[in-house]
Amino acid sequence: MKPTDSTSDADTGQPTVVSDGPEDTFSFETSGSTVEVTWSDRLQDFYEEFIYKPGLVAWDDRRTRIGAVIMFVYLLMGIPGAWFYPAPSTNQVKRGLGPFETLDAPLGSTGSGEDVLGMVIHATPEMLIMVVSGGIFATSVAVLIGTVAGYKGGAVDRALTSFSDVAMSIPGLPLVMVLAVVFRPRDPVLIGVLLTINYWAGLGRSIRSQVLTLREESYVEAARTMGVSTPRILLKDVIPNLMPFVLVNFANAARYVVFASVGLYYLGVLPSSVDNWGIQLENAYSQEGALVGGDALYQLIAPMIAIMGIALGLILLAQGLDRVFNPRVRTRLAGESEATAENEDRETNTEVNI
Amino acid sequence: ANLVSNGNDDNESPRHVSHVNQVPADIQWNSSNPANTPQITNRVLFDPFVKYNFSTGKFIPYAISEWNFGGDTFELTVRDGLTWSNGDDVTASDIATQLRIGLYTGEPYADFTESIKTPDDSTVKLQFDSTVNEQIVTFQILADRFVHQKESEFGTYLETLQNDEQKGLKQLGDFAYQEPIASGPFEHDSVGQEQLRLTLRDDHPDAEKINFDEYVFEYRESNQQAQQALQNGAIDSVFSLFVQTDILKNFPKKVTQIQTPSNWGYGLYPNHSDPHLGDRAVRQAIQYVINRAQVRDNVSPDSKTAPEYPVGIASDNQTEWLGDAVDDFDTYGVDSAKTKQATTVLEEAGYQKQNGTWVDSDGKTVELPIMVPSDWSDWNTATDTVVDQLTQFGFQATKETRSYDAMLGNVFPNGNFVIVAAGWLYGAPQGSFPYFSLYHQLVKNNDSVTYNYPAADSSRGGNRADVTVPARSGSGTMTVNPAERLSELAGSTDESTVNEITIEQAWVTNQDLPMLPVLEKVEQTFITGGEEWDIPKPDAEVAQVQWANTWLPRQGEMQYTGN
Amino acid sequence: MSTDPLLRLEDVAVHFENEAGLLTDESEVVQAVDGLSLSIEENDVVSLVGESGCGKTTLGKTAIGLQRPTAGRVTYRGHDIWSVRDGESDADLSWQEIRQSLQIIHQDPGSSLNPNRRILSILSEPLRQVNPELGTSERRERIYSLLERVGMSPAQDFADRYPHQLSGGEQQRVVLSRALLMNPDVILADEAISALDVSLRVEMMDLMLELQAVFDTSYIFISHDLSNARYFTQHGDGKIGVMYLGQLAEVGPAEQLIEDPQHPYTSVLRWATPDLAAVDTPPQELPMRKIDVPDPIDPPSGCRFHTRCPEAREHCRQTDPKPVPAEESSVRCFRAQSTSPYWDSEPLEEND
Amino acid sequence: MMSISSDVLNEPQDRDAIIRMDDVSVTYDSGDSYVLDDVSLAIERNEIIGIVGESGSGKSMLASSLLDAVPDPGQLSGSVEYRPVQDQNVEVLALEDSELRALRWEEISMVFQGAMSSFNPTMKIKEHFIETLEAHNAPVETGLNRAHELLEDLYLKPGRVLGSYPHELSGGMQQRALIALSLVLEPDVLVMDEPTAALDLLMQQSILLLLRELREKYDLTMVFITHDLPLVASLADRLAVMYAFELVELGPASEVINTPTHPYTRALLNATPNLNAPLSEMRPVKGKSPAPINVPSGCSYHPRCPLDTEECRTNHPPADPVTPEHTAACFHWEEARTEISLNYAETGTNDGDWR
Amino acid sequence: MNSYYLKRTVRAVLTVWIVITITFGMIRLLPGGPLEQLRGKLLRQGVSPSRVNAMIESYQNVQPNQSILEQYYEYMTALLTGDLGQSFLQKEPVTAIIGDALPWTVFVMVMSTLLIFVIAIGWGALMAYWEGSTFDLVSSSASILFAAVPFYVLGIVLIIVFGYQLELLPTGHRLSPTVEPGLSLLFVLDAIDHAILPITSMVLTGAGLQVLAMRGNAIQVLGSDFVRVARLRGLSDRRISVRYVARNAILPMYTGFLTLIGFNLGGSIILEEVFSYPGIGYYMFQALEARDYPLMMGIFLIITVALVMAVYIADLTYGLIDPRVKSGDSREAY
Ligand SMILES: Nc1ncnc2c1ncn2[C@@H]1O[C@H](COP(=O)(O)OP(=O)(O)OP(=O)(O)O)[C@@H](O)[C@H]1O
Ligand SMILES: Nc1ncnc2c1ncn2[C@@H]1O[C@H](COP(=O)(O)OP(=O)(O)OP(=O)(O)O)[C@@H](O)[C@H]1O
Ligand SMILES: [Mg+2]
Ligand SMILES: [Mg+2]
Repeated sequence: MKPTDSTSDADTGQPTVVSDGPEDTFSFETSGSTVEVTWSDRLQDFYEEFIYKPGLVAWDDRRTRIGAVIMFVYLLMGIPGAWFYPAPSTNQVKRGLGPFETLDAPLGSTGSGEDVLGMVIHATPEMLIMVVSGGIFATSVAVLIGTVAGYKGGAVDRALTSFSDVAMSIPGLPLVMVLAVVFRPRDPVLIGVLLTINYWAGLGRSIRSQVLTLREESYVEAARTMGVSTPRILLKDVIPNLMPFVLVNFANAARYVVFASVGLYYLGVLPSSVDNWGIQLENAYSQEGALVGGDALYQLIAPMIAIMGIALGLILLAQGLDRVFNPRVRTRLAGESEATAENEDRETNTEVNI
Repeated sequence: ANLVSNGNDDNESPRHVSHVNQVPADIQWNSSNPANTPQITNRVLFDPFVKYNFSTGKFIPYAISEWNFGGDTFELTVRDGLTWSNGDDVTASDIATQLRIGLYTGEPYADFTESIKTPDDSTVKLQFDSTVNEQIVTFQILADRFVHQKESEFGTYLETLQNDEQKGLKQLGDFAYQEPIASGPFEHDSVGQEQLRLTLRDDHPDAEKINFDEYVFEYRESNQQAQQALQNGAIDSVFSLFVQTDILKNFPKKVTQIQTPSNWGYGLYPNHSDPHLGDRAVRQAIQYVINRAQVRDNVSPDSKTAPEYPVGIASDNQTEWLGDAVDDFDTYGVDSAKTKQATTVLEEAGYQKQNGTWVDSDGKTVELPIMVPSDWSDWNTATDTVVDQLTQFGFQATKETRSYDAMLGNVFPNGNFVIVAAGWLYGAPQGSFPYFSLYHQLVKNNDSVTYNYPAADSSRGGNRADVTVPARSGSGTMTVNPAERLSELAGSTDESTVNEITIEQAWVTNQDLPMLPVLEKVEQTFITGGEEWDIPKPDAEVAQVQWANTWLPRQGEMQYTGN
Repeated sequence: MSTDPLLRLEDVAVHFENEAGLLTDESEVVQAVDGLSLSIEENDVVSLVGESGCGKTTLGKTAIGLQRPTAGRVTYRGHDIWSVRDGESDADLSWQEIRQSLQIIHQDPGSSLNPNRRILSILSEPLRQVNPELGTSERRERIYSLLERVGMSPAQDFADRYPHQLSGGEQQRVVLSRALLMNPDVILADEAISALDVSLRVEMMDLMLELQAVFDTSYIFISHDLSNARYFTQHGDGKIGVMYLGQLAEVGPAEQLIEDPQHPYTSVLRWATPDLAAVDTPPQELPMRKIDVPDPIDPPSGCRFHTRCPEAREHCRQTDPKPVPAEESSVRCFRAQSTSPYWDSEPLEEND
Repeated sequence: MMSISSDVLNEPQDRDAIIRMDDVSVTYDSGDSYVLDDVSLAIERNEIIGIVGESGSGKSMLASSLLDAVPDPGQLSGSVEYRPVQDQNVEVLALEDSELRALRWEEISMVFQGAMSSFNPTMKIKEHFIETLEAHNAPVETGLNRAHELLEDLYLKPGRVLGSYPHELSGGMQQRALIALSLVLEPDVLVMDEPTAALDLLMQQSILLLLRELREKYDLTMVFITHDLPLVASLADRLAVMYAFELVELGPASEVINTPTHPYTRALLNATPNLNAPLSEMRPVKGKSPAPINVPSGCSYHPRCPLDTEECRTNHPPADPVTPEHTAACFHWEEARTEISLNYAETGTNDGDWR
Repeated sequence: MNSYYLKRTVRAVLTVWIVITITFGMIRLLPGGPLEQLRGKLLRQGVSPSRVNAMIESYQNVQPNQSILEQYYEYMTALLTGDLGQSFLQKEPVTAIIGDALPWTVFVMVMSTLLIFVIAIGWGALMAYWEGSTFDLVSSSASILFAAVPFYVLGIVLIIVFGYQLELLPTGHRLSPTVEPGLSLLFVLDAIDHAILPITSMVLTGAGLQVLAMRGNAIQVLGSDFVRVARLRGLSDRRISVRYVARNAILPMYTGFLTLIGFNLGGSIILEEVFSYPGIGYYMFQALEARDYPLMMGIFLIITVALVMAVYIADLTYGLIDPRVKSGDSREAY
């Protein structure tokens, strides 16, 4: 056995770890070619990794493709649409126009002369903001709590798990209604957050249990062995593996926000001073008598289609989003050299959360 | 209509099925208990003192067969032969008990009534502490009052009240009267979650005018459900239902709509302590800008009217009371947005338009968040229209919704609003007599709103101050004290004084706009006629009451004719 | 000072406590490792062989500080690593240094590489830890040169791949490279070659040994296959430890252990190692009285092997033999002691 | 791909085959990738034949073909004949569903790679036995008695094993329980696909020992598939070596081990760590085995072979008889014996005195 | 007592307690307390403010002058004796209102959830069996489509079509006016008649995603080794589909089923409002509007307990239905 030589380093108080030992016998520069990494390379890499390839994967799946197209339509409606299309106001057109009668109000008008299409379009931006903020809030809190609880274990885990237990045990919709009455939120970001105020809890629990398994994965252990800091392990080795699940649940949370917000607007629990499909529904239902007379049915149908469309888009997205960050799928689609180890695609279990 | 789709058909006896919008099982008939008091069923179960007829403007004697006004006394005579459903006679002391309880529970006549006596078995005599206007007394004591608190049931509460008012109020307030002893032609039979069944009493004086055995109230929660039930004949009548023009078209022919004035309607209460809405110029500008006819047409031209003059008098009575003076009054534009006038008024008051938005002299934007009960759809539509009209003119108007309960509980009492949608008239039938609505607008509204109108009662945040408005003659100004003038009216028995004060206060209202009238509601009562029921024409005088479907049977005007 | 070995395990025990199950109330204690001592020198190779579940992995992880022993000490250059970790030691070396000096290669190369990271990113991680001052370009240079060194060229191409785009052998090379980039003193290779195809195992072992010379590391090599352990240990000039139910049955240099097994269990393992040369020899009897390993929750009394040992006698059931150290080896069996009550004891009945 | 399909490797020794495979191929991707390429093989009655090859060389496909149970959407072609008694032929690939159902498990049964996943996790072991017996209309009582006996033969406690759920047993126990389950209907042939891959060596050897005993006791024919050549060497009567979806060498076990002829077999043996071989002589097999989509033309081993010639690159080598019972598919097998030396041949053939 | 059961039970009770405490505090944050509500009501009836004040001060149940801690203490002690207080709205004990309303909600929600799962399991399994067929494709699309419809939207559509247009089914309420509860066939039929539309709207919109989940599970099981081996063992297709595929595919859905019941109870608030179906959700909404604290708390509590119980039962029983899991393992609901 060789005598130790690094103890002397320790004695002099020098850091012993970065010893030059290996370089003496094996030079890292043997490859000869020097490698230059420029900023544009990095940008290029970023584009490839986070935009081009996920897009490619998403586009490859029929469901995701349709979902993306639908969501794109809503984006169009929400941004340029709401910008250019005249905002709905009473008596902007003739009262009680049927659908497809005039170009001024392609989908007809209400009994007080509001353009139905305008109402649908102008409800979109707020809805999109709500959906995104709700989705981000729910998933990010879930990820934060789930990963920390799962990874840290012990008392932290117990505390966080009890916390989410309690959060989960509070009936969601009634809670949200109470909060809506208290805060009378108008800001769509706030509404989105409020609606998902305890939606994250269930998600956090499943993320926690996934992290519990991930934490035992050899590559996480390897990272721990290398002395990588916990946040970095979570960020680099744990969370990326949760991404498929998180993305799917982002879409699910977003759909929940659509359903809940429209429902609460419909019931009049959320302040109806903004444009919302739920308010349109309520108006058609109780003011225009869409139920009994049947003349105003189109006023009911337009917002219904808007609601179902966005929900459909989100579900379809969710169906395929889990593949976006699956390296197997993306390499296959990017036409890179194929797997040599095992062949099967690991499909993440798309859990259903309503 | 009398046969229930999946009910038990052994029930051969003819019946009238009407609509109730409360869960029947939850209803209790003690009107001194604020929880779940009935809105309609009591009108069949109990006899009204008298009935106000809208087309004649007169009271029709009923349970009170005669009444005598004596300046500071008021004498009531109980109808002969009137009995309770347990067989007891309805006596003067039953009526007195009920009126005496009212002294404690804050009935309006409590303010001027000194004592209530029963000189004999059929006479009740109220003694006032001063003279009171006859109309006011009559409305306050007779209108909308029912024979419903039998002494044997309520006497003990009265006793407690007399000994310990607090305790009495609590006990009375907690008493849920579940199996009422009826004074009306129908008595309580059974009640459930879905329906209340009343059966005909043979010993009621008007029993022989009624040829059906049961009066049933079926619960329909929403307007839509009630509409549908009417449409498909599941119910025979609805006492009051907002039905939009389009839907009305689709109703079967046999369904008759009886319209009566509600003397009530959609208006806006400005908060007078708001820097902008406290400014008459802004209120006038708003009133100018609002196109009331357009609002009416957006909501439903059949069930709403646009009042001609923004004064505290119901449309139907405006010409009658204002007489020739009407020409001096400003309409503020019934069917147009008088933007020019609005602009002039505002600019004179130092406001100006910046980037299309009106700002005050300090550069602060005039913000008009109009609060409205969230589940009153017609008012929401009206507000939407108003908001758009105001926005087009350059006000920063928005709609804000609250549940009506929240408004009652929090918004109104605390004055937590800038401008709020609320009823600008007193309501039927009292609203027919201008005093009530003027008082409502200028001094003390019955929604307990704190709105700081200077002339208002202190309990509303005002200090019964004088109000200065341009003189009606066209030059100079006039300063009056609405609170004093109206109490003068209340104590006056002289018709010309009443007229003079009414016009004067209407003028103040018209000029200062303590509230902004927009619409007036037309009550829609529906009764099915056709082959089954023999009912009068919709515009028949006898039907011009609140509500025809509870009154016509007593008059023998609603007869069952066939299957 | 210099007498301290690189790593020393003193009387180490690792007990796992399982939560009570549905039907049982008491929690169970698995004695994965029990009262075991071992030391590893610089540039050493120590192989651990034994049946599945006998505690090889647990022992390995305890040695490199991934598993906290429930009893005993693990020292690194004479310092108790867990005291250092808890900040209770006055040694002038940090936990971070120890952590970086003791690395691991897992059995399944596929699962020890994060499927979501490219090879380049995976291999950058150790450099980030050890040489944080390196720039991106320098890091890449080092990675490329090491990849070429382990036989993966063109390095740039391989570095750009995801783990699933590599074959098992290549994956294991990446795992090895990752450990080596840490510049560790000890690498625990836990069944590092078992998942590879037979034909690749020798190649991998050769590579590991070759790089040992270059990088100056010791190996703890875990395998259930005696012939692999022999190949690796003999090349590395180290020792083989035979484990049985959390204890070391026998330790010794490869050649000696295989040629002259002292412990009956070592003989059993030898029997189990296929022998190409013995194709024609007729099959032997099972050299044990039972096939299945006893439950580590409730290990047998006395000598833990006595329930299966063909040579067991009554004495083995009652008394636990102490390890008998010899020159370079140590055996934990009465049969290695010429004087022992064992020799006078009755053989065990067939069914214990 | 050159097709010299007449190369029935063991034509000469076709004495009493219980199963004959002729030109059996399995394709995926609608015929684009062959994962079993024209394999012909005769399995003799009561023998243990070991089939050896690298991972992915098509061993499992061969096993599945025997029962016409290739996983979807694989296409199986060729002929598989089953001969329950001499001179009676059953063409397995032409059987009706019900006949196939009867053949499987009653005549030929199979133990899969990975016993852990072969049991229904929500059923006790006993139920597996019972349902198998019932499905084949076998008397349950006697069947269970047989199961008891089998389990005992396999050194298991029948009562405990039968009453357990699969997850309650260790890997080795599950594997043995599965073997017992496969024998409960008294089949003639037992096909085992890597039955011991997940176990440690001691357990593997123990099971092999038990299999040997079972063969004696129940007159079984066994097909034993593994990637671990040394493991089967002592168990099998004959060995077949697969490379790139084809059989490259077939012969009696001792001949294949002691005098391997195909360069691949020799390389494989040299790469295998061995207790007796001198360390310096172990050499890994160079290069990589081909994927099903791009198998090299000619001899598929030629890119890795030290002896390859032009001929190897273009022509597909036929199975050449080395001895009457030993064939190799190589043009240069004679050179191989001299050119590629074996690392253990010289050392003692009888080093087993430690036992 | 087994320690796991004990621990789990304590945790469930603790959770309920914490939720009660939190909701108790939170509900008191609501603007406009019940007394203000009542004040408004009285004032509207023309009662003079001084009398209103007098009445309110003497009003029972909630004493505004009591400190929140005292109120909390009283509420908790009352709760332990099963007393949820008096409703302001109804002048009835909260327990009576809940007792009257809960069975109807439970009926609708349990029926819906059951149907959702029955449909999901059957349909999803068939889709998995015929994976890739037209049937599978059409069913998948339909499932996704239905999942995109909020239940209340479908509810409205159903009301319009079957209630108002075709007049085949009632548009709301628990029962027809003439039918009173009792153990008669008429009652049962009428109750079902009224529950058809609410249940249908829950089931059709809720089943979609569950069908897809079942399909995924079943496909996974179908591809597993033990199914392949079972086929080789010659088991009948029926046995394989029931005992192997269905059993193993349903397992992961079991906890979801129980938690969905609890979850749906919370959702009843919108459903019952749309259908004017007086169950607990309906009363919850009424109570919220009227700031009827005791009623609100009571219903909140019931739904919470239902949720906690659902999860609790799921946790405790999962070990019984899946032999691989001992209760005590980390495998828990959610
Ligand atoms: N985290 C743990 N919790 C409880 N028991 C454990 C844990 N890790 C290991 N064990 C138990 O400790 C014993 C030894 O396990 P270990 O993994 O060290 O064995 P091994 O020799 O590496 O086996 P293998 O060859 O199968 O990898 C086993 O019985 C195992 O079940
Ligand atoms: N369902 C499938 N579709 C396409 N190719 C397949 C399929 N199943 C297996 N293959 C391919 O068939 C080839 C042979 O597979 P097989 O399972 O027979 O190999 P093996 O020799 O048993 O390998 P191992 O030792 O890993 O079990 C492999 O290249 C594999 O990739
Ligand atoms: Mg291990
Ligand atoms: Mg295989």
